[in-house]
Amino acid sequence: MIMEYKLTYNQFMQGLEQEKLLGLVCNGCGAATCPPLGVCRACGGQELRVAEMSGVGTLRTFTVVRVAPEGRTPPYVVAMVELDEGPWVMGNLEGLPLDQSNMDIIGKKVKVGSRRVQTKLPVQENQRSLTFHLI
Amino acid sequence: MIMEYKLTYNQFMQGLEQEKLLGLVCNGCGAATCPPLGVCRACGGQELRVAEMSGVGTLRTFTVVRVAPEGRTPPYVVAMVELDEGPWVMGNLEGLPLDQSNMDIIGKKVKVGSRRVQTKLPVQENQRSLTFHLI
Amino acid sequence: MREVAVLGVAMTKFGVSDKTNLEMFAEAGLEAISKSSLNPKDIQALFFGNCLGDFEEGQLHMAPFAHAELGLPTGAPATRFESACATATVAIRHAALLVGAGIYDVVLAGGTERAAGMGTPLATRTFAMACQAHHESSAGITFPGVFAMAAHMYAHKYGIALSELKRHMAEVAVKNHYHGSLNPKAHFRKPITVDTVLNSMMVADPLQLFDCCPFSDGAAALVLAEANKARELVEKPVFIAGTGQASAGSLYLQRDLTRIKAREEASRQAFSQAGIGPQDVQVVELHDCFTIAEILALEAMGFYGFGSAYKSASSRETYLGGKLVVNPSGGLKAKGHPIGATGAAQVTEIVEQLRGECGERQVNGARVGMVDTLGGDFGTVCNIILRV
Amino acid sequence: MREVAVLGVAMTKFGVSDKTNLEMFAEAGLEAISKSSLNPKDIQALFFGNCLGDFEEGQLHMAPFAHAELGLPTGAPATRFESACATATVAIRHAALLVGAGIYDVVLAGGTERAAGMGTPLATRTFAMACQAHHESSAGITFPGVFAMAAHMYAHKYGIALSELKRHMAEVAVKNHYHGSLNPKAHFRKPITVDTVLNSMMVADPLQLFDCCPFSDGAAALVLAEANKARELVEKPVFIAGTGQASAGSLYLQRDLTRIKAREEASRQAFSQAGIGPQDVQVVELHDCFTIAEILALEAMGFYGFGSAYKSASSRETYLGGKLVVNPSGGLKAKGHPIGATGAAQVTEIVEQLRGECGERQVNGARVGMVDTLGGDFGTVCNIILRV
Ligand SMILES: [Zn+2]
Ligand SMILES: [Zn+2]
Repeated sequence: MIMEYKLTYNQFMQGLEQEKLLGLVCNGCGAATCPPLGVCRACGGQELRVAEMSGVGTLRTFTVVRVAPEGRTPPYVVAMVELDEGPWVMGNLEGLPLDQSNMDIIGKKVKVGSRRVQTKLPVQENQRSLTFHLI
Repeated sequence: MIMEYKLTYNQFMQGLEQEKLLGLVCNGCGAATCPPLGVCRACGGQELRVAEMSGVGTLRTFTVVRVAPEGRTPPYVVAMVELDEGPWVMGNLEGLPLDQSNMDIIGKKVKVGSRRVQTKLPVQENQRSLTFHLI
Repeated sequence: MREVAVLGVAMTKFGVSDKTNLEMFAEAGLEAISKSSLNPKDIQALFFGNCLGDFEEGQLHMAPFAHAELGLPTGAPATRFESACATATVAIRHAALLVGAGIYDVVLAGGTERAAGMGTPLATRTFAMACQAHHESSAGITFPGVFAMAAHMYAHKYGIALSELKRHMAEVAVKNHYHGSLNPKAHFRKPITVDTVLNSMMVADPLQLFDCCPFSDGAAALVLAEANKARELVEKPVFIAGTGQASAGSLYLQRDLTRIKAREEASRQAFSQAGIGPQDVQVVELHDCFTIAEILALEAMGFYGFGSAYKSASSRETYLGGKLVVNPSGGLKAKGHPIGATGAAQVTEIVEQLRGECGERQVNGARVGMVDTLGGDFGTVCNIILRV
Repeated sequence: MREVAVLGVAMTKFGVSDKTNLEMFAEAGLEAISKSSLNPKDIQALFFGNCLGDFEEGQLHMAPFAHAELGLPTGAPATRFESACATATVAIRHAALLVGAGIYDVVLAGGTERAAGMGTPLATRTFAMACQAHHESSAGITFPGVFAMAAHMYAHKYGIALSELKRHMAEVAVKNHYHGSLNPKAHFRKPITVDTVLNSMMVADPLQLFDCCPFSDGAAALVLAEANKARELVEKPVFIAGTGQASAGSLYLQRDLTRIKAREEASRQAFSQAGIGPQDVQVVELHDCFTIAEILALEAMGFYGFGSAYKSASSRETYLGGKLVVNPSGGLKAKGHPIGATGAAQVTEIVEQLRGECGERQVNGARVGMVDTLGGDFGTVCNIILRV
């Protein structure tokens, strides 16, 4: 009866350090959940197994943050990507000049990676955030 | 119908800078409220006038803080004093060796003053806290 | 359930204040109680909203201190609610539910926030804490950034040139600043033009400074009571016809940011409870934290079809005198956005509109009004429908 | 009002965890739902407690994210409550009121906190934010300091030598550590002696380290439902017989720190609603954040006369097997105190006691149990009386 969280944040971070984008696949409906949750994002099922995502997806939207939170240095691009397995993830688009970070990038394929969180504020040990590079 | 706060925190702080302990006196029941509130602490009345407290009172309880919040340097004494006008106030007992800061000080008369808040953390401009000295 | 009415309503001037959260709330709360022909001793519970008192002033657990500022009875519990920008609306909804249920007869609800006092870098950081911390705030997303991503998605999804969408978005700001110019309590009282918006600094592409609401200080509060008691106490009670509240997870789960599912559900609940539809509403105070946000709200609540509300301000349909007046107070955009107080100020505006007390910005013939408040990155939406 | 029952209850192990607030809450919440023979889709609202997520993890507005972790429906609103250490109890009380009122039939309530993760200096600072910021936290008061001042006042008021009071206070710690040694979920499971307490480091005179509860990580959750529905779903529903909640201002207004007025009022409400008195209660989980706190609570709730409860543990009256068993879980002192989860863990213990599921620490013949949680420096007290 005791529930055990299947893929914790710390395990997800360890995956990123090893260049693996981990998620959960539902034994019930087959949907992938990434980043992880307590249940399947699609059907709410609790029979989940850890699986590595392909790390490839499609850029769905973005912004260029020019006024940043305390502890961050703007400008930088935040984007949302739909992974080929279905889940959406948020991260930073890198490697593209800002003046090319415009509506044209919506729909482009990207490769997902990660980097240490870019902040001067204290954060959790091992905290990483996702990065996207146009393929 | 518009309510205006009678003695704001900033005005209370300005009073302390000028070595005045300001409070409110109720036109209804005569009770003094210090530090200030929106209403009389005794009867809830809203007809209040600003008045200077005598700054003399009786020590009612205390502690020696030896594990301090981030940004503060222990040990120091925190005490509660009943002003001669009736209100209780919290502040720091100063000028007494720690080994004499024991049960014997309960019931002793004190003079109330103030000092800049003792912290390394960012605080509001002009923030002061009360001090007590045994008379 | 018993019928519930709003009695006295009050708000401080929104803007930059040198008063504390408690002082601002005391002013609004005492005024609301006094306008209800009541004394603080008559209040049976306090439903209190505040988001970031711990960062603003080092104050957690603010509700009991607010309770003491007003001299409320010990037996009248003070409870803090926090639902990001929807905080006060959620507090008011819970107040209305418990008065309706007969747990309390007369209560005070509202909120306070000192957002301007934090300054832009800290305020930007702490507001972004309402995004999912581990997987989204970690990428440096900001609140303007969330709505900026929604705007890009809107332009892409509906095939609207970004420059055209931005012009229509700017018209939303122009409208709300015009409305705000008629509101003595508004943070900004200066009318602006489309050029003001399009020439302002870029905050998060495509949102410019004048697409964004300000960080404001302020408080607002109102008294709720069982309807019969309300009729005894005040001349024009305003009745709560329906409420709704719904929730959604982080953006990575919401996916289509042009469709705010929690709002579609919350407004459906509120309309269903009120037994009316969007066509029956004459005035709405909705969550225009950014210009695109007003457009998304109008669609999710059913006032416009999806992909069509972007012209609502340019067509002047949502102006004072239009067929549905949107944000006659100036909205978050011009009236200001002290996040923990915002919902209570929205209810204050609708109540005063339904009572015909709004002077220059009065919506003629308003009989049904609606409040819409969104918390965080679309995680909470709370709606309240009011009627005379 | 309809009768309300508790169905499944669950808590994580309390202590030091490497899981996030959301992960801990997901574990407790899913277990509570599963033990109720329900699915997350059946839950109609989430009453969620958390105090300091913004400092712990940079997470404000945590309720909707908790909602998403569990896969709750969009139409089931998630609302965050914050009443300092009484947070979860206040959330549960509001859940019970709204189920009783017929607004919802089945809801989830609980809380989570990651207090240990902050480390002592930050945790000490952020906990002290629950004191009045402008006039009291500014003097550097801490939570141990608040209760230390109460202990000094107690000794002075009742003419008890401080050394004698301290020995009796230490007996409270010894009892609760003994109880905790029987609880597999407790933060501390080692019995201690009076000497352990009296030889530990001084935290705030006269409170030593073992007079103080720890900073803990943990979560707890429970399902509440209308009583008939509960009877269909679980074998042994436990019923809510009464609740109470009351508020007080800062210490400068409370003055006599040996008399916790908000508790006297809240427990009076709860007893009155339940139609019983202190003599009818066999087991209580009360707010022993410090040893003196258990003594003050026993007096304010009417279990002991004022000035007489300090001998309650030394006399063994409050031990397992005593006439009123106090904190059989180990209390905040030994079970641990993840502040936003504490009240839900207290209810969890009472429910399991009333069901006879507590094994070695079972209170024989328990039919009525009581929960008592204090928030901040006596600003909020919330009581819940449960019965089989
Ligand atoms: Zn599934
Ligand atoms: Zn008076």
